[in-house]
Amino acid sequence: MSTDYNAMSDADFRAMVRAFVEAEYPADLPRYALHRLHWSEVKPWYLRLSARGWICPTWPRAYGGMELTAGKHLIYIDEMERHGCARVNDIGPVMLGPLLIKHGTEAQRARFLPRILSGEDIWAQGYSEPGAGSDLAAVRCEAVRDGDDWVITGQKTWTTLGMDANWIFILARTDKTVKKQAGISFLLVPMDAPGVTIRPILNLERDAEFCEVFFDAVRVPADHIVGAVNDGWTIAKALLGHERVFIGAPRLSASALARLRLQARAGGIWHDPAFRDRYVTLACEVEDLADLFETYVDALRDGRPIGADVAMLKICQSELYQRISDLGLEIAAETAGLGEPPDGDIRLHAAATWLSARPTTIFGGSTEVLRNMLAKAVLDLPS
Amino acid sequence: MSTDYNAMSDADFRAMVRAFVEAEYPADLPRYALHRLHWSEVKPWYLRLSARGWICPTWPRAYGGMELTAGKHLIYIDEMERHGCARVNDIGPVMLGPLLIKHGTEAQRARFLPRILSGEDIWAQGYSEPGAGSDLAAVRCEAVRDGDDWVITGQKTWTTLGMDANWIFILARTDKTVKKQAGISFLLVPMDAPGVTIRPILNLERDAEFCEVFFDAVRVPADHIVGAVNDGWTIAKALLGHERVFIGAPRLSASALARLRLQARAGGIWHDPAFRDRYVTLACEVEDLADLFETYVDALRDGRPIGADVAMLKICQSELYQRISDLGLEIAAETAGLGEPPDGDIRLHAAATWLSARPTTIFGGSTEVLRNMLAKAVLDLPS
Amino acid sequence: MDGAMQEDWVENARMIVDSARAIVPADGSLDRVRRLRAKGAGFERDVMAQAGALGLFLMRVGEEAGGLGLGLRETCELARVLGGGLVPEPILSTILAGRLLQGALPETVAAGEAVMLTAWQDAPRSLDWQGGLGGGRLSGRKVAIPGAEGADLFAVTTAAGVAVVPADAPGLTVTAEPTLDGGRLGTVAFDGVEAELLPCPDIGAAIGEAGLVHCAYLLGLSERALAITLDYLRVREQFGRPIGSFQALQHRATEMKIEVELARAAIFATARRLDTGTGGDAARRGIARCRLRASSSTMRVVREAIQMHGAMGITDEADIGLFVCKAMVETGFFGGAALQRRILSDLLDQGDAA
Amino acid sequence: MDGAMQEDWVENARMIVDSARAIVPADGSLDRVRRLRAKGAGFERDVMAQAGALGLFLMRVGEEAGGLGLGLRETCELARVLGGGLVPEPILSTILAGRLLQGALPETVAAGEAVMLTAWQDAPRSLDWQGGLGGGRLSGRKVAIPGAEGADLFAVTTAAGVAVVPADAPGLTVTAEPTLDGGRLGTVAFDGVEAELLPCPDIGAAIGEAGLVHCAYLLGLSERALAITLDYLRVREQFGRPIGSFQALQHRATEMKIEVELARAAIFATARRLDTGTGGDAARRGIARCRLRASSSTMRVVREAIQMHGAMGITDEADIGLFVCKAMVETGFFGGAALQRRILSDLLDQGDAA
Repeated sequence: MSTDYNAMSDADFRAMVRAFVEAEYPADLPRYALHRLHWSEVKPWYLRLSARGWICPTWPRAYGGMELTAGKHLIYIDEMERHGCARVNDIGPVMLGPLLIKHGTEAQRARFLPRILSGEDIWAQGYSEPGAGSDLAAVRCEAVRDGDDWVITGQKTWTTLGMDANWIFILARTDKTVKKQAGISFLLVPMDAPGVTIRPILNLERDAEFCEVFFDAVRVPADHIVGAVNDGWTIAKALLGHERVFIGAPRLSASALARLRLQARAGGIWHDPAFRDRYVTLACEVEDLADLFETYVDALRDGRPIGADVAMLKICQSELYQRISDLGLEIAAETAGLGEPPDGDIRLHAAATWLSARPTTIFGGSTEVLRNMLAKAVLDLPS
Repeated sequence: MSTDYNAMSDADFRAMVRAFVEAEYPADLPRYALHRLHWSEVKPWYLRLSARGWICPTWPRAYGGMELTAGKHLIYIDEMERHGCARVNDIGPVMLGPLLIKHGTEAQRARFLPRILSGEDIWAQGYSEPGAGSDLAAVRCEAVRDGDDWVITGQKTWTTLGMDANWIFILARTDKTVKKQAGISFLLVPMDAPGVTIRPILNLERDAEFCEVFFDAVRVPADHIVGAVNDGWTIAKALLGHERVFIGAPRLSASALARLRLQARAGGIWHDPAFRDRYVTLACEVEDLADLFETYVDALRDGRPIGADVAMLKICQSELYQRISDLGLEIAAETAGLGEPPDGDIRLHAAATWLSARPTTIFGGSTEVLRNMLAKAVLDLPS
Repeated sequence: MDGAMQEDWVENARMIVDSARAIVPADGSLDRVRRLRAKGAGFERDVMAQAGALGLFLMRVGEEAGGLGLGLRETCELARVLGGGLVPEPILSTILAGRLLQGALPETVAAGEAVMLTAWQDAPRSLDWQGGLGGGRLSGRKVAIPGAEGADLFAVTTAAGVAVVPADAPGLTVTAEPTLDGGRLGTVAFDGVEAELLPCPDIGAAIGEAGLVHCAYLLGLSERALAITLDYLRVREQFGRPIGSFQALQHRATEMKIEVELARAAIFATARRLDTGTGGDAARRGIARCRLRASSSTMRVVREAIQMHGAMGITDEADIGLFVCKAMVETGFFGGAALQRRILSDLLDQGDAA
Repeated sequence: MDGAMQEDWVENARMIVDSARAIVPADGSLDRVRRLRAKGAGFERDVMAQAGALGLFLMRVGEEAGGLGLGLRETCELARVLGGGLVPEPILSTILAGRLLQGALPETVAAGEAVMLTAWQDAPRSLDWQGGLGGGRLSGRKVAIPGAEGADLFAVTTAAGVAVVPADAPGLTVTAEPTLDGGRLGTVAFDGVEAELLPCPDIGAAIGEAGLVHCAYLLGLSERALAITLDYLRVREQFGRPIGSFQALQHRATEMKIEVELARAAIFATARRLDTGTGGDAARRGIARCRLRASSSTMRVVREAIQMHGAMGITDEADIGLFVCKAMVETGFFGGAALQRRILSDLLDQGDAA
């Protein structure tokens, strides 16, 4: 069994993570990148984390994880962010691993977890479909039982970095006769299976960040299902634990604010009173958000349950991130639309920040869907 | 027949109105009042306008009005505003008169119009009911035919200055068996009829600005109906002509902005750059609104039809008025909540402006109802 | 902060809040608040006596000086309850006097037998508190003192310390103007008033803390205003549906909720930091931020509350109006939002490494 | 303004707009715009030639100088059509050159055979245009010139008049950076370039006018972006309903519409005032206001357009993305919003009686 990191003091743990990151983060990888990096770029960093046993901070130690408490995990994230480490292809460590640990069979765990730990398998997520962006349960991609196989036909989209993955997990409809949440199953599909096709989707900077994945009578063995048949919706919904808190972490807003400050200094308007009036308002909002975030982290630390109200964090963080980036774009004026960072400094690139802020109110539960949910589940307003 | 004012040049007409207002506006009446004045206060001014033949600027000359074109009417309004003339009890001149001219019988016109012109009759409006604020067609107040009378039972509310009126016009349900818009009639009721009771409603400054009017088996003769039985909804809806444009006039916002400027000067922050940054943004919005308003006034002048999109003006004006008043309240800081004007100068009274801005997004079609309407009628969005 | 300390303040706060329930009706009734409007000084001496009897005025007096030695978190929880009940008594002003005077807080005041209010503010739109001295005596004025006419004594801040003066001292004049909430906002003018000056090493910090505590009053106010509005949205029907079922209002209601939660989080996190040693510029920055958030979230909540109440929202008879008027009076205290942004702007380059 | 004049400009504008339809596909296709991205200077010389053939470059050249002598309203209507089609050609820059040079605009340029762009801006976030001179020659730089690499000639503003210089003049260097819309934003540097300076009495006014005309380009862009978004709201279904039936989106869509209508009204009213004699500070104020409104309404529209398109809004394949990127590039031209507010602040006490 690996080290019990939770036995360390917070300060010692932090110092250890920091020392590792500073020593091991590849010198040729970008820091504070605004875009997701591809596997070809970020692989060395994944492998170093993997070699250290640190690629899966939340998994139980029994399965090769660090088994960090929420408090320690926060420190881990903090230090990664502080150094500006690029985000790795983390769907396996963050999403599929915990899901298999909770809902998988022992055979599935034995087969898939080690390959996530080692970086042999890179996973992608297949939830959204062209007709169902906000309405995730409107799954149309179908899996039909044929002998010992599931035969999958349909389409997934908005699969982040899908082109880098060799496996994808999907929600597929396995019963069309029941209400839409009840007939969905959770399936594991190798990307190289016959009938799988990938089409990259270019974002506004014309980078291939997402892709569409097509399934044309793709066959997977029966044991590639996680959980019971038709129970996929429950599993998918329960997937996010800590993540529901961390998706609302103030770090994106805070770093956008830091970039705004640099940009204002570089543009010579840092001392402009009208700018400062706007800046301090945003700066306060970031700190307010950080304080609200902290109340949820405290709850995690204390093992208290996280309610539906945690969605407020994500709404707040994403909209604030956007408003900060709006001001950055505004003060950039004639240079706002440049395709490349001014002076090669990505931190001064208002357009990149602005664009990177856009998806945050759309993905991971759109602001509109979250507000609908809050109105009903938290404010108890009528339908 | 009275003077043909439309034959005058705009400049001459303006000079004439100005001279009259400056000479005749009673010295002891407040100027630039933010509150509605009661009949006991504003009566002398009503009577002077009446004596001059100017109390009904839009009525045909044949009925004792000025028959002003939209352009001339605008000048008339402009000059009243410029001097800060108090608004008189104008439901008769503005609403009932034009309605009787269009939909009334000759007998009704002969009976009621002269008494409006002379100030003998002061009218109030009875549309809203406790259960139906935004949903005007949900009329529950009932009128039942009994021999030669209508017998009215029910309640009206939000009747502005109802306590000053000796007559009220109401929408009453005369057929409960049809869809809600189709069974409504338009009735005229003397306030001193047996069974009419009034209860004043205090506003947040604890002034009696509105009242509730209760009808307990109130009898009015059959000829107190305007238009056909069950046709009241059509009449009431068509009531507003020019008013749909003028309710969105920038004057409330513009005068709030002027007061904000005075307040900023008095408070010593007029030269504060952060304040100015906010101020100029609002000032621009007032001018933008004025330009948009002007396009509708042009249409009125040219006799072009006014579409449903005119509601944009009212939304825009009322929300802008509120935002200006918000800034006024903010800069008032510790003095924001004072019940009386600082130094007795009503223009410096941020709280009064703020409170007077509140009803503008609620009455005359709430912002929410107008947005619903715009989305469908103008943007062609689906139900 | 270890678990034991955490528990301490939560338990202390619970006790304080429980005792404050004696002042704030459990059923949420606002009858007393309504009845008191435009009457006398705007508050009841009996209730001040009750607050004294509960020990509230000793909250911020150190244990070594015979007080309760409680922290800002506890005081904020108290203020939040008072705000939720729109309590008009100037309890927070007396707590500030206790914080300034410590052991010198007169026993009659601590017991609630005499009413002492703090007169600190030299001018509106400013946090200056050092004025009020001239030729060794009190002279000049102190402004923005709710309920000033009902005070028996004033604790007056000056550059040379805190003076305790009786309201009937020769040369002292109290004037007041009515406010929209039915209260009265006072100014105390001094024309060479004799007074003993008691030393106080951290008047500015104490006033800052009072500004933070007052944020919690606004928080309580806005939490309750939101709750009342949500209740209204659930029951009020238009077009045959409860208006709370309309998505546009639902989305705006979630925004009100978020505003209130941000204010709550900011206020209690800042109180914790101050309780656990944060001071100086960091404290000033935190307090200014809380004032900005508390005032903006309160005004946003009451603006939306009016709109969602429709015409009822602008009447005196609906309870929500009491919250609107109180918000108008109170959000601008402690200098107003523009001043907070200026303070924050001025602090931008302090402690800024780059 | 009498009826006849009113008719004149409307009729003129109609003709100009009709002719611009030759450049902007009637079916709204954005294929050419899409294809041109990241190719060469970012525009097609053929289209510039077409614009020249249509007489567009002579719009703001007086009739006495052989031009069309048209007003700002007509020019704004043209710009609006160009914006609606996201036309990448720097037609407005050449129109400005014509406005500056009048009869001295080279015939080859007027005819669209040679491309002349205006190089006026001394620095970003500024409206300074007087630079670029040193020792009687052109020296220094001019910035923010879209398509600069495709120019044959530049009209360069200086304190001493307007210089016409060929792009290949010795000492002249053009550099450019790619922009998100697929275009290129150029800087022209002068190292002692010889040039004849033509007098122009009102360079500042002409640049102000160009700023106003550019607002109309933004207007056309945002009108079309709104139309595309409304179309999407009508057809895109989620939860079994068109998303345009959701009230929260409906209310936000009305806000977009109001923004666009305010911009339209402000731009054409200001153009009318300038066409009918308004100048000086009043003109500067009006133009700054329009730039503020046009940039804020454009950005608001595209921000909401992205959100309402959901994930489609951040892809290269949806047309709305072309509008988003163009808005990012263009809204900050002519100094940006912060500069406009500063100009307006500085003008506050001018012509202010009190």
